[in-house]
Amino acid sequence: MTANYPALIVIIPLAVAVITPVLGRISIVLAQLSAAAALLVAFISSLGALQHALAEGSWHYYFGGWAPPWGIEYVIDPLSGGLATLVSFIGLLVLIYAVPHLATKPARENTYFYTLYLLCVAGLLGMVVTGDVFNLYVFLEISSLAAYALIAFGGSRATVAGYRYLLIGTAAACLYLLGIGYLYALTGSLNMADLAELLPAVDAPTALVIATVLIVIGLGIKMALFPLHGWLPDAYSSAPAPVTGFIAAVMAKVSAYAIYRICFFVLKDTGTAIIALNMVGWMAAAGIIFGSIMAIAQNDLWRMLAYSSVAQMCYIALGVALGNTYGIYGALLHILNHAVTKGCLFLIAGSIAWKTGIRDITQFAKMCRKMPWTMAVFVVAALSMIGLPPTAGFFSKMYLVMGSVEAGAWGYVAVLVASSLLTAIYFFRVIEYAYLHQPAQGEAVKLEQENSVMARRWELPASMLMPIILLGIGVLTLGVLSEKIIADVIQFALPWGMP
Amino acid sequence: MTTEFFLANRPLWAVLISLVAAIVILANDRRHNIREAATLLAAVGKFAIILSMMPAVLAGQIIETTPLTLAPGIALHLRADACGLVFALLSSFLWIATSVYNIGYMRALKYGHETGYYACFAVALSSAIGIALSANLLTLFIFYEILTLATYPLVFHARTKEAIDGGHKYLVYTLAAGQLLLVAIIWTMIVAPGAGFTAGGFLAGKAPVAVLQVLFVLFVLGFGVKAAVMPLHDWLPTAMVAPTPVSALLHAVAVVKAGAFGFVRVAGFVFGPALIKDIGMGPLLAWLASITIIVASLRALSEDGLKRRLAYSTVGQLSYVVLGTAIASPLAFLGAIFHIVAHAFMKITLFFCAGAIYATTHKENVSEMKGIGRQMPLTMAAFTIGSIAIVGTPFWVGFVSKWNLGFGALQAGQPVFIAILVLSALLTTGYFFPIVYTAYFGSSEKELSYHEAKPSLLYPLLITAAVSFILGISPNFGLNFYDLAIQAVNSVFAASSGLSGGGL
Amino acid sequence: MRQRYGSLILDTTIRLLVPFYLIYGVYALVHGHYSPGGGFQAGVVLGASIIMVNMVQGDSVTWGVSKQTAVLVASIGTFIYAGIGIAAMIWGGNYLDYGVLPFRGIEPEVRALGTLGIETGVTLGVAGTFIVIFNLLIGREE
Amino acid sequence: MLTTATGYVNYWLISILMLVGFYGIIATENLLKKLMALNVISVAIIIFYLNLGQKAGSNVPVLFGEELGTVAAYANPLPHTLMLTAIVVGVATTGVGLALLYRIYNRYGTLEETDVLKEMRSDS
Amino acid sequence: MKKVTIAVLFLLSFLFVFASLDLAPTSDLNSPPSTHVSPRYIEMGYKETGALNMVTAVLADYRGYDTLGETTVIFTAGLACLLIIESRRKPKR
Repeated sequence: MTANYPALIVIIPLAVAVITPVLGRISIVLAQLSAAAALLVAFISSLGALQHALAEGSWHYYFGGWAPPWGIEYVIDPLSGGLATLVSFIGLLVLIYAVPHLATKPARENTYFYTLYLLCVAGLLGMVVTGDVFNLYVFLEISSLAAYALIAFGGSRATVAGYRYLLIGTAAACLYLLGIGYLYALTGSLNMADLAELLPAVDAPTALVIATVLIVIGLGIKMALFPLHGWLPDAYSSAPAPVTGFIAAVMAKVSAYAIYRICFFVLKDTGTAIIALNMVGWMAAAGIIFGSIMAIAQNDLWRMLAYSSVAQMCYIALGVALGNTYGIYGALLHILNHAVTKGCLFLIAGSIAWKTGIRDITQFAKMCRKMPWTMAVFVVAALSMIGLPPTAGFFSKMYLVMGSVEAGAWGYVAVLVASSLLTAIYFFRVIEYAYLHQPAQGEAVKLEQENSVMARRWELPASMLMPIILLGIGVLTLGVLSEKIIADVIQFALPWGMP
Repeated sequence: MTTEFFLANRPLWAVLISLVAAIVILANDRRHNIREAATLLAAVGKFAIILSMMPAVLAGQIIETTPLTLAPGIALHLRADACGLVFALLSSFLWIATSVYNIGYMRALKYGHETGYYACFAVALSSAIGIALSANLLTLFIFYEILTLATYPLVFHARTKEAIDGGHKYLVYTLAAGQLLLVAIIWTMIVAPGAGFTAGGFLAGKAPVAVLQVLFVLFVLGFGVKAAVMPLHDWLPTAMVAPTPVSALLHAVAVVKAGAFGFVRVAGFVFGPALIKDIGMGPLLAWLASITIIVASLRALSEDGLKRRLAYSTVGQLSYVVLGTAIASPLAFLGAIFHIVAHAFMKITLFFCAGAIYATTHKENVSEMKGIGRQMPLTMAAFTIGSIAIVGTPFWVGFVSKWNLGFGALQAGQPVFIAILVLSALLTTGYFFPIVYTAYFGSSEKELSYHEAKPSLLYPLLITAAVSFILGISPNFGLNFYDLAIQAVNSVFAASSGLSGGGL
Repeated sequence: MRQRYGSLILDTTIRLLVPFYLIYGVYALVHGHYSPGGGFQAGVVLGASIIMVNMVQGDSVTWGVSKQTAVLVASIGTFIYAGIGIAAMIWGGNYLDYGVLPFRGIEPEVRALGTLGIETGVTLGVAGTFIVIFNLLIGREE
Repeated sequence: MLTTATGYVNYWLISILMLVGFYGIIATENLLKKLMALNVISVAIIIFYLNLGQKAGSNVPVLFGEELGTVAAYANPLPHTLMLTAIVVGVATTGVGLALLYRIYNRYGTLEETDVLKEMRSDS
Repeated sequence: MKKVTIAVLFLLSFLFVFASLDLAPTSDLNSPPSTHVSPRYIEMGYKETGALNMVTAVLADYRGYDTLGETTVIFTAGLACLLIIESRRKPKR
């Protein structure tokens, strides 16, 4: 089976997903276990594939044995392998987190939830490792459809949010499809590597610009690039906690990765990517400021985090737009860091709402007593979002600033600095409410009683606390090991021809 | 092998030991004695480790370790050189005194939340040592930011409205400065890839003058906040709402000195004295520092709160260090480095006294302290020693550094700064003398009985008072601060030939 | 339970037509190799015929496949597809490499058989899903 | 000129169809109509692809008998395959969209976007 | 709002018309899609996959993995509908 690692990454979650309704009929525990096992296999396969790719160069896997451009290939290079590892790992953690979260729902809904969740993970994994632009579209749709339903699972508000996301998301997918349609019309190929070879010879400037813009806008909507982020705050803030945790952590990142992949690996020699990236850069800079300011204005923790995501996704876009080595280091590192950090933060927000029913920051008084471990992790993750050492966020921001300085883009430097301070404002606000504010008089008594009961109890079920703490440790570890990650993985993920 | 490994990585252990202590402290939330024992052990251990490096450094060796790579070409590089060791020795030694004092003070005042307090204290010390021993800008920056974060909870520790506001202000100032510093550091990294601190500077000729000027301004802004250079000083008096040990060790020694030490590093080891002259930024900074010295002293005159008065005094005194680095002549540099030491001992004594008075009698304003010299004679004796020293009276420690600064100004051909020093000394007398006078000769309404502070508060302040006297007579006493400072200055100026005076 | 929509005419027509629909669905499936057709089309035809029966006869007709059964059919159908791919992997080929499957015959024929297998899976999957979606959208309770 | 027009008029019509779809998404208030407009876009794109697969004088890409003619004799099968997928995706999306609309209508009793949003904001 | 939309879309239509001139005209035998990749499907399709219907050959074999994705999309849609509509009738906690 070792020879099939690239396929296993996607196939096992997919196959287990489609059989989960049957397993769920037999026993819901069986469905849970098989889902976890599938994601574990995906994780191990990604690790194996990544290792292979690092040792022996990128790994091309031909489906059905047909060589590209006729067949579909999976390409495991350090970048896609690394991202697949990340997606499957976070997928696994969130799955574990979801189990107690869904315990009150009927078994059948649980089954459907796990099925769709696995499909969503499998779709994202497929997007990551594929080397074929049309295959990317198919998997984009799998993950999106699953995500619409999972978001709508959060209640009536979520249904509207999910529907709006469906409209925007499908339009985005259509734009992307049209974009690759143009590429197909110009070259006759759908394979990324083949396209990259054929496109420079194509003399069709207008059509190429249209294709690039369509692809970038299409995927830009999916990654919630400002000003195409309209769907995100509602969707993130009304979906069930595990779903938000997962899609906020990885879904937008995978689209960001796809933009990077297509701009730098497919369109790199055509010159149109540069135009598109310039556009993206300024959009991103505006988005960073907008997202941060909107986040400050929110009282609902979930919405605050959602707007923070808008800003942070723009960090990634900014790094990609810079297009120099440090910028891309920063962007790719930030994909990793933000996935872990924001996933962690949303899981924490979800746990708080699950345990106490509180979403409003102003009611967070004494939260540090109710959930000491969770809030400790929150602080670590918040520091990472702000970009303070030694957490992960610092290093990605450092590379972004380095890239901006190197490119002489002082506007970006100013934006990054301002954004750090704005981020600090809204995260320290939460921390102060949780740690420093005293509850109102009546509540204080009630709290004391609760505390005396809870002192003997673990704050959250272990399967909810464990993912949170693991991600929190991850935030610190990624910070300490950031150079190692760059030297071992990200360095090889740069497009060809770069230093 | 293992011994060698241990010895070679001593700078790392020096940093880590209090981090480990912080974890131990957090794990023993309800066991007070273990918690406090851990603090003390870590303090003594840290001091021992740093002390063990002193002979080697004095002999001209440099102990360095690179446990981790932070960015391509840049490691987490810890290095014990003479300049860093001065600061490291100083803060670790004073941490021992403060730990003892801490235990007494916190038990007397019952603030609550003490686990977090001790843990943050330990982390802050870790990062202070990290700053002292870091061998490149990025390492320094990381510890610098950790220091900011670790001291923020200490500022708002009392959790009153005032304390929280003070914390806010502190955070806003330091985080904003940190970002500017980050930009400056990254720019430096781009201009001179992979460079670590080099005695005499490494930036010369690497970039156009205009760029270097902007960089210098960014560095000044970045370090200036922690070093409380006016007009960036405003957080420091506000931060005095923190418990007194925090003010004593962090707001007189570790945090603010981290900023001042940053100036020393930037002036001596990034730009180099020659380059600062060439780009013409020295006088600018020197005048900024001078203005700070005078204005802060004037402000101190008008403050009634003892701690706030001390805070403004700190603002003024810190600018001596900045002034010394800005004048950038060998003797001025020596004065600057030694003033880090001198001011630390003097000011910690004064803060300890203020804290002891507060913990014993709950008085915090100067006007309330009539006759307190009769009530707490030993404490006030120590306070008097500190005051005399800080004014710059000959044969006390403050004199040594000011003397050097003055000669440094002459050496650089800028005698005008001597006038500043003299004026400042007069003003300092102006705001310390009334305190001493009130304490001994003021008549209070109530009859005061002998009521000395308890031993855990008293002994630390007596020791530091004694040290600030002894160092005045023999600046090399015990820890060889003066020799280390001279060695640091020699290394900086040996590299840049052609400057007046050369070495010492 | 909803009222069925049927009347005598509809009933009779359905009775006559449904067998042909079913046969046509299977034809579209197996003949997909030689002429326009294939799994999706077959699935849609099969699904539509059952939906039609459902619409006209109401739920009381025993072979109006229920939502739960349909989910299982869809699930199993899709799994057949994925499973054949995995089988190819087990026999040493790449994923979906039907050529290595242990059927007798020359490679194109083996591949054709594999293709038929996955088309069957597609048919079941599509038919099941259409029935599910239809049942849900008309709001029929269990 | 005429040949240009005949060669490109398909693209133009497709563009117009697609832009009509976009207009529908942006301009209509009714959520169901938006979904239908989405389908218009997807149909436009499907036709765009199929248009790419056309060859002058070619037949359907099915071998009748085992005789193979020239490549030019058969239409390009790849766009057909791709669009089969796209059609299915469109159907699937529409299905999910309808399911969501079904719930929205059950909950809020309207499908006009402004009304739904107003209700939703006041809904806890 | 509507007028702005119409104006923007009108401009876009010009862009699309302009861009279409870069593409090969409809039914061009020498267009890239007709000359790259697809000839193999037509020439070798039957020999390699045993399917006379080239669309089936591509669908189920050459690009069989896309079709797996497609089936999964449909399956996902079914389950999505189930989750969306079934969860309406959830028991109160």
